[in-house]
Amino acid sequence: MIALLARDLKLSVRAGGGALIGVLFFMTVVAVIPFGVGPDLNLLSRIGPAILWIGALLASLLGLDRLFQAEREDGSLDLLLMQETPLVLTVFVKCVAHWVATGLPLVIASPLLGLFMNMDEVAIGATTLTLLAGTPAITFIGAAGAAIAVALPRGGLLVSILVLPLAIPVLIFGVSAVYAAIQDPAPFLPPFLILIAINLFFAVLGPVAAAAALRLSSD
Amino acid sequence: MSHLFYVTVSYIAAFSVSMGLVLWVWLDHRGRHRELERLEAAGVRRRSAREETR
Amino acid sequence: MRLVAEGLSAKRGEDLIFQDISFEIPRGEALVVKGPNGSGKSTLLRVLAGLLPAETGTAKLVAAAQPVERLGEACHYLGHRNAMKRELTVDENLVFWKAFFGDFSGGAGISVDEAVESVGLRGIVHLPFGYLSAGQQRRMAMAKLLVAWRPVWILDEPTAALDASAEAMFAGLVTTHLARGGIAIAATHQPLGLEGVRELRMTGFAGVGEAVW
Amino acid sequence: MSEPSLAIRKFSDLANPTRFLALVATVWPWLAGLTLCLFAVGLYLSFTTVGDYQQGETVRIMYVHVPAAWLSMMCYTVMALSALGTLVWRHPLADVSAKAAAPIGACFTLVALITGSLWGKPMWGTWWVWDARLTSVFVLFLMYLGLIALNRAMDEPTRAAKVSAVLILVGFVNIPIIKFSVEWWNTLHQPASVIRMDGPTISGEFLRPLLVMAVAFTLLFFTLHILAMRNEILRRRIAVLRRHAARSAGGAA
Repeated sequence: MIALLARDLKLSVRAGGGALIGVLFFMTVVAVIPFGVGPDLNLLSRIGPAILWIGALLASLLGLDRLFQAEREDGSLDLLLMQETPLVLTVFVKCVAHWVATGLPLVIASPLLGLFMNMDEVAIGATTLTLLAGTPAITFIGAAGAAIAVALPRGGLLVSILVLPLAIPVLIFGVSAVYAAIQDPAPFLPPFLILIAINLFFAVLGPVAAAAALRLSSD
Repeated sequence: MSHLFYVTVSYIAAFSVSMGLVLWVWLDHRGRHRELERLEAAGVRRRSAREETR
Repeated sequence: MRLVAEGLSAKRGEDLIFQDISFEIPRGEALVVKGPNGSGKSTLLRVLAGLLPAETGTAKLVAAAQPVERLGEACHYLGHRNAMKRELTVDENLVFWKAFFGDFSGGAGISVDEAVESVGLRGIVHLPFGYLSAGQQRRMAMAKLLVAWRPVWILDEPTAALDASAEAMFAGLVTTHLARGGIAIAATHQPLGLEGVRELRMTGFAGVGEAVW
Repeated sequence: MSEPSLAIRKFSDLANPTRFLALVATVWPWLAGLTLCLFAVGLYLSFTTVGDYQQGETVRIMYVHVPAAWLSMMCYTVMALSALGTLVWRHPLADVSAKAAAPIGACFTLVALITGSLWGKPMWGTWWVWDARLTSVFVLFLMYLGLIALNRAMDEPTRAAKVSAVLILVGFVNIPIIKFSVEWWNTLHQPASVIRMDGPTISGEFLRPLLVMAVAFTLLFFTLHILAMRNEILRRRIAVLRRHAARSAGGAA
């Protein structure tokens, strides 16, 4: 399992790997928002957390379609399916590797983009924290979509369409936790704990669903 | 915060980014050099180099 | 240890590809599946590897050293594609598969270096897999069979991209595997150069099942 | 032998990667030494000159900020020229030059952004404003990163070089348009409260360290650039040798 983790991480940083592209997409999306809404710093600081969250959501969906498709194209998927190790575990490890390679850079880049959005320190900290807790959930639930779309010729777009509605709860609680941290009356912890709970739930649901879909789509 | 703080931080930032570049160039060079040596040890030579040794 | 298949049939989409196939392979023997294109050779092998569900029938390993839940766990499957990453070096690929496969009970895989040696490609393990020619890639995929022990080898067109000398090398590998008490099943058009093997001839479209619609 | 043909021969001598490597080996220690000396002088000057009475000590940030910003643009110009060399003259070193310059340019742009932000905080009270000049530099940074990503995404260097050369040139043509539209966008939205950033009126006192630092940064760029080009040449040589090794191993076995 550690071998699989190491291999996937190695692949993501080698030439042609997707580690850089997701975070670059994130930065670009966040950077063009002010051109749409105008450079009013007060407005930007108010909508900043939401923009960062939506940008991170889109960016973490970006490389998901390759999660199993690349394995399928060179035949590795067959061998992964045949092994004694439970497929759920294999999928889970692949998700973890994918998150470390694409999700974690988003979390690290988010404070920097928070500065561009003129957010204050509390808002930046809260956004980073909620992204850290929330982006794994997107990867886990996205793995299910990626597994469903693995055999389809234009699966990439389909994965986004399939997964975005499923990821709405993550977005809702992530953003509301941030706003709870900024605005005094609402408490920060309840939405944040719900976010973590969703994360744990998806960490189970996603790999199980993905494993089932992979078994069914094998041909 | 005093202005000196910002000055120091920006000099440190500029220095560390430049040092990062230098480090990248240096490590890259060392890595490529090692690979070349490994290839030569395995008996793979450039055609021109082989002619010179002959 | 024997591999027993009874009354296997399988579908691709809605069509029944083959029906009621039964065979038995004792340890140390090989089965060569022959037949024209589209006769269901690949499908049969994928069913045996557990990658496709069988419509009817069962295939199992009888009297193995350890009870096998799914036949696929005891198998190496060498399909049309090599299951190696172009971006990683040959060494990294093989080390990964060795660690990920682990050994099935009753044997042990040989080291990566030895495996590469026995497919005759020593000295290029440090190259990225994508740099190798098609034939070399195929041979490295065969080295993958050696690094971890599996009693059953399922080989789909194993020698398609190989020249005559590499074919002979591969026949040697299979013979060694059989001598260690393994079982091999190969689908192929070419003669594998193996001696004394059983043959299964697939007729193709043997039984057209009653249409549901 | 006539003058132009000699020049052409000199030029094609440089085109030979082996010659270029030899040239780099002799030149780079001198360049690096000169860079260090200039940095020593520049840093000494920039810390001994008096601070501006309006901006206080923060004016010293200018001595790294302005050269970095100027280099971020010069580096892109170098890349655009190299891209032209790739597409028009098919100069083998041109794509090496363009590829090697991209990370360096990105780093200088990053320095300009960071120091600009650190300058902005005490001056305007915020880390970042969507001022036309800052925004353009940020867009330039994104373009650098995009080029690096494009280069990494393709494993065949000659094809990657051609495609990214097209992108570099499109970007080069586009920069004035981006700059213009960002300025237009900014004046459209600019609320009166945000301070416009007009560069400090430079008196001779600040000019001296600034110039020395600018030359030092430029030399640093060239040193790093030729060394990065050397690495890239070695990388390609290794790729060729590996292909060669793979071929010969097939025949031997």
